[in-house]
Parts: sequence; structure tokens; C-alpha cells
Amino acid sequence: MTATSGSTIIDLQARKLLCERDDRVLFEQLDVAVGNGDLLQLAGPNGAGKTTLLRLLAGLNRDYEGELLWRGEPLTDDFSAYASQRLYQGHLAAVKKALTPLENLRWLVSSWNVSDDQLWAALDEVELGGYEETACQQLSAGQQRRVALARLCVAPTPLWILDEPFTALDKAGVRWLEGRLQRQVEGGGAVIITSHHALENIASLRQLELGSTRA
Amino acid sequence: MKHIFLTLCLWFPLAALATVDGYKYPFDDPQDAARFEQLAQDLRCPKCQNQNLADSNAPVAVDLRDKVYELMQEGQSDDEIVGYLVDRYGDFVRYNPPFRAETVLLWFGPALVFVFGLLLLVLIRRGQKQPPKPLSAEEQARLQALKNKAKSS
Amino acid sequence: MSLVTATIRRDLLLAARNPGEWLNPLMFFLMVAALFPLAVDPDPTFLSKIAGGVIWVAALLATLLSLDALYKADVDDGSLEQWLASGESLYAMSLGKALVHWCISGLPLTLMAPVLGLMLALPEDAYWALILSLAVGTPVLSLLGAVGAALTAGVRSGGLLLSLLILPLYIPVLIFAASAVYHAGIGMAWNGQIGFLGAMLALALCLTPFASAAALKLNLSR
Amino acid sequence: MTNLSGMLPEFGQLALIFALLVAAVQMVVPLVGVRRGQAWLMAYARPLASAQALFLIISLVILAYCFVVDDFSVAYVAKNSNTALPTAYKISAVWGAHEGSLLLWVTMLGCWGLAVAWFSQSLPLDMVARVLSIMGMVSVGFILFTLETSNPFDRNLPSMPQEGADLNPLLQDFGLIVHPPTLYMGYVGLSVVFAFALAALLGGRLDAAWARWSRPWTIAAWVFLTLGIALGSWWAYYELGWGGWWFWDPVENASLMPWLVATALLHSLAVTEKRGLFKSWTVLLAIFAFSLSLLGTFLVRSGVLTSVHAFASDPERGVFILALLGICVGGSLLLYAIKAPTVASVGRYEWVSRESFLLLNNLLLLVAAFAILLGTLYPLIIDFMGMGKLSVGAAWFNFMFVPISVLLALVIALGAMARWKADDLKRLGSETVAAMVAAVLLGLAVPLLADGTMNWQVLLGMGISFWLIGATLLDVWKKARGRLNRIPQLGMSYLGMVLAHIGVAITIIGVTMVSNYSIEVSARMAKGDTETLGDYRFEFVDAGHIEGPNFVSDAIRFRVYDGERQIALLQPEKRRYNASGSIMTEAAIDVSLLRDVYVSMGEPLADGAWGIRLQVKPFMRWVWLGAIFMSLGGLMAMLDKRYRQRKNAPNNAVQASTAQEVTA
Amino acid sequence: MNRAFLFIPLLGFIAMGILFWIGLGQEDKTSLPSPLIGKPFPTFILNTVESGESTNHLPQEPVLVNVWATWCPTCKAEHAFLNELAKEGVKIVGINYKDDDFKARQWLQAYGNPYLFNIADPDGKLGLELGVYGAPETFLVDSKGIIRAKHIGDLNAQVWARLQPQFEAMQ
Amino acid sequence: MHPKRKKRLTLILFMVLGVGSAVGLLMYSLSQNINLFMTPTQIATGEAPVGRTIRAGGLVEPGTVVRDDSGLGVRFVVTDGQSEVTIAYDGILPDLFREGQGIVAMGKLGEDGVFVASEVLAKHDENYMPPEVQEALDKAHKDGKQALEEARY
Amino acid sequence: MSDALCFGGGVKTQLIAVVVMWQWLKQLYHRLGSPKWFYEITTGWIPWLAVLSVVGTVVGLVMGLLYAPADYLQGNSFRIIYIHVPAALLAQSAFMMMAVAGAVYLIWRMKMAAWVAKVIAPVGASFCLIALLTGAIWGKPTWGTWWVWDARLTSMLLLLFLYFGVMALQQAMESEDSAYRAGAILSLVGLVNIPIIKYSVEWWNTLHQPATLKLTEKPSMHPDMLIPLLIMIVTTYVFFALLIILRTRNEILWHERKRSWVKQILES
Amino acid sequence: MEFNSVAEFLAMGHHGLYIWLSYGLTAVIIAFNVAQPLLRRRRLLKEQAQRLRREKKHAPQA
Repeated sequence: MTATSGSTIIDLQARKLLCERDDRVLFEQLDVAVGNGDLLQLAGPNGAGKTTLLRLLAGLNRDYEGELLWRGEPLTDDFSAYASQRLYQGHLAAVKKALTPLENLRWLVSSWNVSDDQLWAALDEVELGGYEETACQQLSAGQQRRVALARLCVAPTPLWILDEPFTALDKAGVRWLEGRLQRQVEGGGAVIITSHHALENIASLRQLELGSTRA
Repeated sequence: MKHIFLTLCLWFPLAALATVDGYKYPFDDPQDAARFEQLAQDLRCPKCQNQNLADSNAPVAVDLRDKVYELMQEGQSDDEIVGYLVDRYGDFVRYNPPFRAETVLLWFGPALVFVFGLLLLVLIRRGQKQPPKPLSAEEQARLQALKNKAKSS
Repeated sequence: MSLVTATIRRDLLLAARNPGEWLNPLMFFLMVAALFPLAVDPDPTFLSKIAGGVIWVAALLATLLSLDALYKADVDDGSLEQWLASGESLYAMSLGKALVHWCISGLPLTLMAPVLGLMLALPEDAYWALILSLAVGTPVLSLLGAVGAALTAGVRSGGLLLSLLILPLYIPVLIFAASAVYHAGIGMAWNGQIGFLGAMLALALCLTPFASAAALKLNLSR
Repeated sequence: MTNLSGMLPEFGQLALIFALLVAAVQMVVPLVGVRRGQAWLMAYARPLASAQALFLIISLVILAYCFVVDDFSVAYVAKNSNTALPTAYKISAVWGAHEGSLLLWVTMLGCWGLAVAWFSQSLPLDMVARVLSIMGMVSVGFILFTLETSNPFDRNLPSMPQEGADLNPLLQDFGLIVHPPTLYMGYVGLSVVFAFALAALLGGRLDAAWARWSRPWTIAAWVFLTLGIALGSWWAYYELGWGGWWFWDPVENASLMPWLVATALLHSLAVTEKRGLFKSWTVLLAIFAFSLSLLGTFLVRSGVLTSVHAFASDPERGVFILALLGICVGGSLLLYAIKAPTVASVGRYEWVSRESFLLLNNLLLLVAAFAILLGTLYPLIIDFMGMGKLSVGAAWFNFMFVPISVLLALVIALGAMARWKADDLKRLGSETVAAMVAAVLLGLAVPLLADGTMNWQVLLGMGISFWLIGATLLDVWKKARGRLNRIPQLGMSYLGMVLAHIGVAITIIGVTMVSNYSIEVSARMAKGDTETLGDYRFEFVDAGHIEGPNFVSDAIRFRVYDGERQIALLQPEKRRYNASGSIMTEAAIDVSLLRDVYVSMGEPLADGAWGIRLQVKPFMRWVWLGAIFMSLGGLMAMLDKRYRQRKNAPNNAVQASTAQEVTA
Repeated sequence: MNRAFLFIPLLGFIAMGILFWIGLGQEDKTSLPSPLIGKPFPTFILNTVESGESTNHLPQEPVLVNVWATWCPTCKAEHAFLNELAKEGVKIVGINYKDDDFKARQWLQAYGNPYLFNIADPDGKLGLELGVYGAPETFLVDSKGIIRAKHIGDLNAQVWARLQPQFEAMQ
Repeated sequence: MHPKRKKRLTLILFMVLGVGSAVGLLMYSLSQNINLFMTPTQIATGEAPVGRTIRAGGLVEPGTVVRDDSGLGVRFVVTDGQSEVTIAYDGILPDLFREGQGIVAMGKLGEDGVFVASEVLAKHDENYMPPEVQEALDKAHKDGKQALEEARY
Repeated sequence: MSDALCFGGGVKTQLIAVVVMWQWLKQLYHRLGSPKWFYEITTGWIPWLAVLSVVGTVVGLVMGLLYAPADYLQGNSFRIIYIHVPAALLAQSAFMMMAVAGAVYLIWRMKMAAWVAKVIAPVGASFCLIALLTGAIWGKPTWGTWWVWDARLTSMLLLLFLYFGVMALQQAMESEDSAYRAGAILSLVGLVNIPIIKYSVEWWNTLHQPATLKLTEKPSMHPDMLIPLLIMIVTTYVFFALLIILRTRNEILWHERKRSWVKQILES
Repeated sequence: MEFNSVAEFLAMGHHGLYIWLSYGLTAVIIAFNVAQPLLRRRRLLKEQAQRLRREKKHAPQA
């Protein structure tokens, strides 16, 4: 429930980004800026490079040309400083099936100072309250995903980067996530997201259409 | 010995060493001395590879030199002296080959070649290809344009 | 709590939840060692000669068996991605992973070895050499193996490839360790070999994590 | 005994064999590349040529080393060296006789190939491939010849002499160190021109560019040849001991013929480069020049000309080299006959034009070369036809050469001045009238001043020389438009030509003077005697013995006085070489620009007296000075910026030419 | 230009090549044909080596006149063959060329004397008349004193095989 | 301290420690004999275990090679200059086996001090030279030795 | 004073020299990174290298097989040295070169380095195989056995396995970039084997003779035998360079096949 | 030269088998190494030239 501190300055900029994969130019001359209160949705057909761009912005992939700046400095200069300010959730949940949701969550938030009570509350919020003793392998795919998403409730980072977070969520889950994102944005945080899901009800939504460059 | 001669053949014009015995042939008249010198130079030492009597120190050359001196003292003319030696040693001893039927080509060969060459030159010039027609005005202009282009690039 | 300790804890927890992960290699270790007397010659004097080598070969294979899964599961379920995203030192991470691997493979083997020594008529003098060589040598196997596991984590059916890559690097360890046991068995000094193993361990400790970290990174740049 | 130095001769031979193999590949591969249009095969020409040169150099160095360490197990070393021989002569003894000099010949061929490989970056690849391939063919022939008939590495084993037979004393001289390499550089350098010509015939590419590529190589070979001939003449002059400097001997003729033809080629190439004319003729000259240098090799080494006396040479060698000559010259002439018609020259020139004068000059040079060939071979022809024995000597050659040289000198000056395409005799006449007048006056003045008698030979010789110099300088003055500081801007090529032509004049002056005004006296002299010759008085000071490194000699000291002033102390020697026992006369010469004073010793006579020959030779040095001027002129022309490499050219050229190959 | 012209250099070269080929193949290109062949043997008045008596004619029968000297190594080489010829009945007259009589007599004692007699020619006067330029040289002189043939160099079985028919024809 | 720098420093310390100890251990180990290779001296002093497969080696003492009449058996003495050990072997000796040559034998030391080899391998040194040179060297060596001995007396 | 000045001047010039050299190196580096430049510059080299290799091999082998004297102990069998030693040396250097090229790729992401590293592996493995095979064959007449588990031989065998490992790893990787990087990492790790090979014969008293050629000492080999060996070693390196250039050019052609300059080559 | 006849050279003083075996194996491996890149280059050039032609045919307007 902790609101993100609005005072944190979010300033992620990409300038003249060029990315090639296997001799194919995914995008070039790409300029993106993300600041406080932004929600950036990366859209485009399959293979347009949404995930690649997302991973670039998250600093997970360094195979690009152009500039990627966090607060005016190249991302890679002090990567751990940047990493501590942003949350990254790939389309893999990073949930160990042999462990319980709580045990998994503990590991997922281990970089932050989060007490077990807060984790309980977070699990409650994603409607996993009754599964403390159950190993994750007995949970459904959606539920496993919720385990991972539960950390959004406790994440102190101002910038979230999420890859297809709506996958496998049921309607309630989607609603919950939409709310979560909105609160993050309204609280002065920022979200970058890839999704085919329409996020009309968030005011500050911006969309970046990828793959249009393909002639 | 064979070998040494061959060696010298490679690099040296002549295969024998200088001889210095001019003092043996005193002449009263310097003109006679010059005649003797000239004769010795125009006669070939039969023993040597390619050396005249004056410069060779082969024994035969010494003998022949003596003979030439002797004949000169007898008052024989140059032709007589040469004839005497040719009678005994053949035309080989003359560096200046005689003008005979078989030496016509030798004496006239170069001149013939020269004349033939001149004729050929005339022929070639006659058969010269016609020069290309002068360029028309239009072609001139094009050429100029091309030249300018070449210069500017 | 840092992510490194959290991971160590989680992996140990996983091992505890899933005992097959470390028990199977241990069983394999025992069975391979047991195959030798059956296949070759049950004569104790002969066995005592080859005991050190056999135990070490078995330990090596057993370690190799468990290596395959070291990073693969983490790559598959996205844990590794999280790791990279966290911005924490991959060096420490690789070291931690190797440590966990040793705890669930090398350590049990080391503890189990005396039993095998009995089965294979290991000369009495050689027990300490065996235990010590395993104690010093198996971490080297884990550390080196972690490099291979990291390299092949993204490769489908990388298990075989892993063996191909890592076995040549294991051979010096095997040679020195087996030599230590053998020397001990015939009553000769074996501190030299242990020294070599120690040197290898020290080097592996500080150098292999670099290689592992680099190898892990390349699995993610997709 | 197997140790490294013991094996060296084998390694030398091995290197020679390797060179043969490489040359064989060099002969085939690039040409196959050209034929199939494959650039990568052509690209092998350069490395192969380099490798071949490397092996040849190794082989030569090993032979030299064998000489230096007195390895008498090598037959050739044993025959031509001796432990007492000074080291410098040991090294020069490498080419002192047939086998080694042949090795030097092929090594130089390899080195020229190397030079072509390295300095041909601006040439199209297919051209380089053809040229080097042809040079490879020549190499194969000659290396094979060396290995088959004249292997310098043959051993004396198992019985090895303790001491070598020594190098011929005549050859123990500075002359042997410099003359043969220079001369061979010239001879062999013509092979490059030859190769260029054949390559052009093969490729059907006879154009101005081809002429521009060939020219520096021709000049280089010509410069070496000029120097080599001059050095040989100089060497014979002081070493043979009686003051002669040109003998019309087959050995000399063999070098003069290619020189004359190369000179013609040089001028013909100029026309081909500037005007695109005479292509077919130029190619023929290139073939002739190298053929004559091969012919010279053949004449000297086969023994056909050693018509008298006991040294019949190895007939096997003669047959081999004749076959080589046949393949090389016959093949190239056949190629010429077949391919030349495809080469057409377009362009016109008038009767009075530079082209005409150059053609005339070509003709005269060729007639001169022909005359020498005729004079050299005529005795042979007569002999083989069963018409007896005959000698053709200096008298005949001089008779032939005087008119040719006079005509030539006249044409030289006119050719250098005339304009391309068309010129006006009147213009030429009016411009040279000053030179003509001066020439006639000076020509008359010289003999009158010299001895007060009219000597038409001197008049003619001096007259044409002065005319040549005057006309040439006038032309320079006119081209520089009367300003000294403009002279350097006239271009290296032009200035080189001027220098060379002046060199010709200088040589003619030297020849004229020395052959007309030399005086000499032979005398019997003892200690204290004096003898007068011309302006000079010679005083026999004393006689004594000298111990040399490998000889002992009698020496006499002479004081030479000009009036009362002592101008020189001369010391001729009569040497006896320890190893061979042969006697050598070392003449003593006092050198100055205007005359040489030449003293040589004859036989010892009774009472400590000696037969002495004293000579004064005016303007002797000018004969060789002229040659030096010619060489310098050639060198200057070579440095002309036209021939400098253009950096960017190669790639384009390569691509263009290979593309052509492919489409053709 | 007529194409045929272009073959002229080639033809010229081929002609030269043939010339050289013949030249190389020639067996004996070193001997000078003597202009004296067919001419009478020169007159002379010289002493004999053996007796020191003066003589001025050759025998009136076909003879070999052999010019020799003790300083000539080739003469020594051919001496054995001369001895054989003499045994076969060939008449040989020697000319001891530019030599010392005493030495010559020693030589003949040592190596045998194939000569009818030897004419001493110490200063080479007769040699010069005969066009001799180096020993050994051999002349075939018929009974009328006419020179029929001349051989330069050592006389051996091969040379003799060539000269013998000529010699026998003179009989 | 900046956390990044602190991290780096820790890492460097760790490395130094690791590499340092590795080097130390290596040095220590290199000073130990980790081979099962026994010199004759070690065997003579009883360092070598009896009845165990070990390797022994040294130079074959010239004149000690004794072959069985019946089979392939051979006995020879190996020395390292100080001590000697007898080796018994039953099999085909390698080409390079000869007196004075270095060998390595694998086998067991018997109670009687005889080393019973199961395999004999000839060891080649790093010197390559032609036979003549070797002879010359040997001779020089011998001469030198002799001179040395003579000098001593 | 003057000394100090001189010294100062010296330092200055040295500094300038260093800077100049550095600039030059940088330029060279940039050029080396350009496949086009590499391709074009090596076009001219190939014939030279080819001729040099052929000539060197012929010379070396003729000298080694025909002229070098037989060894005083081994007789003629030592002639295997002329392929064994060069191949073994090269197998090790090739591995090092591969590791260096790999490191260059890892650090600076220079594509050329990756291609070179990739291309070295099979060639290095071939030479390693040659060394092992000839070593085994040589062992039979010399030691009396085809194979001994001796440190030098074993470590060479490991080297071969490492080569195979690198090749297999590169094969197995899906993405090209990963393949290069994985190969580079493994070759760097495998580098530890090189000193083991090098010192194996000195640390352990094994059958294999110590190094015959040492840079610091006079070689313990007779010159007659040594010179062909040196020729063969140099030639082997030249030949290796040739093979690497040939293979790298193929890689360049393949990877740059869509560039215009390659198209030009293809069209001609 | 160390050998007096070809047979002697081939026999290599009863080590012929070993020497020629190793030289033969080496030759085979080397030959393979030389042939491989050359063949690959040839194939590569052929394939790519084909590709280029195909592309040209398909895009004549370009």
C-alpha cells in the first residue's frame, strides 16, 4: 500500500535508439522520454520489437546504438542505482513451483526492506490469502502470475516496467492491475508496459506504435 | 690452360698480355716507325684468339714482327709485306679483309641495309594511314565538354 | 537481506523440498562405485589400488549430473531475469549459486565417501586423503561446472554439451585428487597434490565467477 | 662429414633447384590466370617472382660464402680461388668464370623480376602477370642451363684439393668487382623490356600506356649497359697494360650490339609514348635488344667464335644455349610475326619532323648493330661455307663506323630539336646556323692548333661533336626562352636527353683525339735514363721488388716531368702470381682530364735495363666521361615524374583490366 | 603493311640459328687451312739435328714432314704414334722447330727416333716459310716436293685414318 | 565510500587474496614430490613403498644388462649417480633402450630390493644431434674427464 | 640543469611518441574492425602467404627429410619433429589467439574479432590433432608405446577437447552473438590449460622430453636439424595465417553479403 | 644428402612406416583444411550471386 514517493524524479530518456536483430532493423531513430506520471504503452504487431525495447529500457539488454539516459546519465554508468529505482517484470513470473506464494514473494522482494506483514497484506490483495501453505505448482497459471504481481503492492520503486502483465489474468485481476497502475501513475510514478490490452481509462496514457517503420 | 683462356673470354676482349719490345725495332725515319706500327696493328697473330701482331707476345707474333721489320728494312712496300704473310698464313692474318667475291657482302652489307632501310621508311610513310577527319564543330564542342568534365572531377 | 542470501536460502529450501535433486546424484555416485567391483575384479587388493580413482570418477560424474539443472530452471522461470534486473553483482550471485551447488552435491559426496571407501577396500591410510581431496576438490568441480552450466543454460539439451565442455577442465582436478588418494594408499606424501587442489580452488573461487557472470549475461540478451 | 657449412654447397644447389621450380610455376600460373580471367591466379605472379629472386640470391650468397671460406671441395671454387686471394677478389671470383657468372646472370634476372614485382603497383594485374610469366620462362631456361651444364656447386669429392688454382691474375682487380655485375644488369635488364613487349603482343595491348610502362625499365637497363661497357673498356685499358681501350673483339661486340639496339628502342619508345606511332617497330626492337644480349651470351659461351686453337669448349653447353636462343628468340619473333598485324599505328607525320629524324636515327643505330653482327659473324660464315679463314678487325670496323657515327651525330641534334608531326627545314637551319658555323670553325681550329697539319678525321670528329653540343644547347636556350632559371622547369626527361646527347659528343671528342693524337715510344731504359715523349720527360728513378698478398713483383719508379716541373711519380709493375705462376703487367697511369700518361714495363734486359713503353693519350678520359654523361642523362629521364607511381591507380586499373578479361 | 614482311626477322634468325648449329657441329674448327697446299715445299738450307750437316732438300718420295720441339708437350703425346707409323714404313722427316739440337738429340734417344732425319730450325725461319704457328704440325709432301695436306695438332690414329688415304694416293 | 567503489574494492581484495593463496599453494606443491617417480636413491633409502606400483627411473648402468637365455627376460641396473637399483623386466625393450640411456620403468619394488618392471619406457632427452657429433662430444667429455683425473693425482 | 632539461625533453618526446603510437594503434584498431578493409587488404596478401607457405614447406621438408642428419639415438624417426613440434606450438598459440580475439569481442564488441575467433577453432583443432597423432606415432619407436598417460600428452588431449568444446558450444547456441560470446568465455576459461601444457614436462618428470627450443637459451639441437625445424615453425605460422584469412574472408562475405561492396564483388 | 637412393629414403632406416604415416596423416588433415575454405568460398559466391540475380529479376523496377 505504500505510495510511491512523489518526490523521486523519474527521467528516462532514449535518444536515436537503433536496434538490430539478426540483420533486421527493429527500429531506428527512436526517441522516447518517460517522466513522472507517465504511462507508456508499447504497441505493435508481433515481432515489432516491443519486448526488445522494453528490455532495453529496463537495462537488461545492452545491444543497441544511440543513447539511453537515466537522469541525464547513461543507464549503464550506475546501473545498480537505476535498478534500485525501477521494477521489472518480464513475461516469466519467476515463481518457483515447489515453494509457497509467500516464500516466492519473499525472494522477489528481497532487495527491498519489506516485512512479512506487508507481504501477507499484498497476498491478500491479489486474493491469495488462503494459499499460504500451498505450493505454487498447485496454483493456476493466473494465480502464479498474481504471486509475481503481488509485489507491485509493496514495490517502493517509482518506475515500473512490465511485459504483458495482463496475460493469464482473469477479469478481476485485470481490473485490479489497472487500478494498481493508475494509482502508481497518479502517485507521481511512471509505468512502461507492453500489452495488447486497451488501457483507455488511464488519462496520462501514451502509446508508442512500433513496427510502423517497416516499409 | 684451357680453362683460363675460357675464363678470360668471358670478361676480357683479349686473351694475352701486353708486350713491350718496340725498342727492338729502331727506325731512322719516324714515318717508317709509324708504318711499322700500323702494319703490326693490322696483322693478326695466328696463334692468338684475337690479337694483332703489335700487342701479342706469343712466340709466333714475335717471329712475325721480326719478319715484318726485316722485310721493311729490305724496303718492301706494305702490300708486299702483307702479301708475303698471306701467302704463308692465309687471309686469316689480315685484319683488314681483302675485297673479293666472297667478301662483297661484308663490305657492302651495312650500306645495303641502310639503303634498304631508307626505302622501307619511304614505303612506310607512303602507306601511312589517312589522318582522321578533322572534328566537326559539334564534336569539338563535345570534346571540350568532356575535357572540362575530366578536369573538374 | 540481500538478493544473494535470499537466493541461497531459497535454493537450499528448494533442495529441502525436493530431495531428489541432491539424493539422486548421491545414489548415482554410490551405484557407479559399486559397479566397479562387479565389473572388474572383486579382489580387495586390486580394489584397494583403484579405489581412489573410482571414487573420484564417480564423484565427478555425479557432480556433472546435477550441474545441468543449476541455472536451467532459473532461466526457464524468469528468476535469472529478475537477477539481472536487480542490478546486483552477478559475481556474487554466481559464487552463491556454486556454493549452493556444492552444498547439495559435493558436500554429501564428501560425507558419503568413507562409506564407499569401505566398499572398495580403500587402504586405511587413504581415508583422510580421500575426504580432504573431496572437500577441496569438489568445490572446484562446482565452480568450474557452474561456468559450463551458465554457458549451456540457454541451450536446449545442453546436458551433453555441458559434459563436453567441462570434463576437460575437470581432468586436472581428477588427476591430482586421485593421485593424492593413491599416494596416501601406498604410504607416500600427498600434501603436494592437496596443495595443487587448494591452489585450483583459490583460483576457481576468484576467477570462475567472472566467467559464469559473463556467460549468464549472454543468456539474457535476447 | 655432415655439418652445416659442409652442406652449404648442397643447399646452394637446392636453392637453385627451388628457384627453378618456383620459376616454372611462375611461368605457368599467372598465364593460366590471364587465360581464364581469374585475378586470383594472376596475383600469384608477384609473390612467385619474389620467391624466385630470394632463392637465387640465397644460392649466389652461398657460392660467395664458399669462396670466402675457401671451400675447395667445390670444384668451381677450387678452380677459381686460392687461400691467399684477398677477400674482395674471392667474392668477385664468384663471377670470374663461366659457371658462377651464369649464376650471377640468372640471379640478376631474378632481381629484375623482383623489381618488376615491387615497382609495378600501378600496372594492371594482367600485364604484370604476363610480364612476370615471360620472365619466368626465361628464368626456367637459364636456370636449367646452369643446373644441367654449368653447375657451380659441383663437388670435387672425394678428393678435395688442399689449395685452389687461383683466380686468373688479370681478373684480380677492381674491374672484376664492378664490370660484370653492371654489364649483366644491363644485359638482363633488357629481359624486362622484352617481357613487356611480348606481354603487350600477347594481350594485344600496344599503346601509349604500354610504352610509358616500358620506358623506365628500358632506360634502367640502358644505363646499366652503358656503364657496364664503359667500365669494361676502362678496365681493359689499365689492366691489359698497353693502353688499348676498344678492340672490336667478340666480347665487346656482344655488349655493343644490344646497346645500340637498346638506344634505338629508347628513342622509338619515345615516339610510341608521345605519338602512338611505330608500335610494331618498337616491339621488334625490344625483341631484338634482348635477343642480341642473348646472342652475345651465346657467342661468348658456346665456343663458336673461339675459332682458333686449343680451347674447344663444351659442345653440350653450346647446343643447350643455342636451343635456348632458338626457343626464346625464335618464339618471340614468331609471335611477333603472327600478332604484329593486329597492331596498327594511327597518325601522320611529315618528311621533316621529329618522327622522321627518330626513324632515321633508329635506322642508323640498327645499321651499326648490323655491321657489328656482320663483322663478327662473317668469318664464321666464310669458314662454314668452306671458303677459308678470314679475320675482320679494327680496320674494317673503323671504316664502317666513322660514316655511321657522323650521320648519327647529325641526326641526333636535329631529332632533338625538331617538332612532332611536322617541322620546317628552314626553321631548323636558321636556328642551328650559329652552331654550324661554330662547329666548322672549331673543327678546323683543333687539328691546326694541335700539330699544324690538317687532319680530316679530326676535323670531322670535332666538327660533329661541336655541332651536336652547340645545337643541343641552343635548343635548351630557346626552350628556356633565354632564362637560366627556366631550365629546371623543362622537365627531367628533356634535360636527361640533353645530358645524354652531350655525353655522345664528349665521347666522340675523346675517341677522335685519342686515336689521332696518341703518341708512344718503346725504349730500353736503365736506372738514371731519361726519355722524352711529346712535352714530357720520363726519368727512370730506381727499380725494386714488392711483396703483394699473393704475388711478387718487379717495380720501377719513374719521375715524369713537364718541362722542369715534376708532375707525377709513376710505378709500373711486373707481377708474378704465386699460385698460377703467371706474369702480369701493371701499368702506371697519371690521369688528368686532358691527357693520360701511361707507362708499362716489358721484359728485363741485360744490366738491369728494362723494355719500357711510354704513352701519352690526349683526352682519354673523355671517352668514359661521355658514357657517364649518358648514364646520368638516362637516370634523370628515369626520374621524370611521368613514371612515378600513382597511388590510386592500381585498384581501378586492376578492376578495369580484369573486367575486360572476363568480357573478352 | 604486307604480312610477309613481318616474317623476315624470323627467317633471318632461323638462318643464323642454322649457321650456329653447323658451327657447333663442326668437328675441327681450330685448324687453319694452309694457303701452301698445292705449292712446292719452300727452299731451305739448314743443318740436320743428327749430324749437323747442311741439307737443302727432302727425300724424293712421299713423306710426312713433322714440325716438333722438345718444349712442346703435345709433341711428346704424339711421339709414340709417330714411332708406330715409322715402324709401318711411313717416311717421316722432322723439323726441330725453335729448339736446341742437344736437347733434341736427347729427346730422340729417350723416346725413339721415327724420323728419317731432322732439320734443325732454331730460329723458326723455315717454320715461318711453312706458315707454322705452333708445334706440332704435320705436312704431307709428295715425291715432287709439293705440299698436299697439312694437319695442325697432334697426330693420332683418328687423324691418320683421315690422312692415310691421301698419303697412299700420293705414292 | 561510494557503494560502487566499495564493492569494487571488496572484489579486488578478494581477488588478491585468492590469487595470492593460489600462488602460495602452488609454490608449496611444486616443492613437493607429487610423482610416483622414485630415483634409485629414494629406493635405496627406503622411501619407496614395497609391493606398490610405482615408477622408477635413471640411467642404465653400462655393462649391467643381462639377458635370459630362454625368454625375453632381462635384468639391468639403473643409477642416478649415487645409488643403484636392479630392474627385472620380461618383455620387448623399446628401440631406444641402450646402456647409458635414461629409462622410466613402471612396476613394483620387491622385498629383495629388485624392481620388477611391468613396462620399460625409454626416455629421450631434448638434445638432437647427428651421431658423429655425439661421438665427438663423448670423446671430448671423456678426454676432459681423464684430464681432470690426471690433474687430481 | 642541462641534464634535467635533457631528461625533460626526453620525457616529452617519449610522451609524444607514446601518444602518436596510441593514435596509430587506435587507427589500426578501427581499420581492423572494418570487414571491408580487412577483406580488401588481405586480397593482396593471399598469394604471398600461399607462396611463402608452399615454398617454406618444400624447403623445410626437403632440408629436414633429405639433408638433416639422423639423430644419434633415434635415427630417422626424429624427422617427425618437423611436423610434430610446429603443429603442437601452433595448436597452443592458436588457442591463445582465439582467447584474445574472443576477449576483444567480449570487451569491445568487434565483430571481426568474433569471426576470427570462430574461424580459429577448427584450424587450431586440426593442428592439435596433427600434434597428437604424430606424437603418438613418434612415441612408438621412441618410447616403445603409442600412448602414455603423461602430463604433456594428456594436457594436449585436453586442449583438443577444449577446441571441440568451443566448436560444439558455438554450434549449439541459437543466436550468433551468444555463440561468439559463449565461445569466447570458454576459450578464456580454457586458457588455464596452456601453462599446464607448457610446464607439464618440467613439473612432472615425465617421458616427454623438455622443450628443445627456448628463447633464452642456446637450443640443444644441432643446427643442421634446427634450421629446418625453425623454417617449418615459421612456415606453419604463415600457413595458419593464410588459413585464418581465407576462412575469415568467407565469414565476411557471408555476414556482409547484403552490403553494396560485397555485391560488387559478387557481380564481377 | 643423407640418403643414397629413393628406396633408402623411403625406408628411413626401418622407421619409414612411422614417418610416412605421420606425414601422410598430416597431409590429409592439411589438405582438408585448405580445401574446406576454398570450397566454401566457391559455394558462397555461387549462392550469393544466384541470390542477387534472383533479387534483380524480382525487382526489375529497382
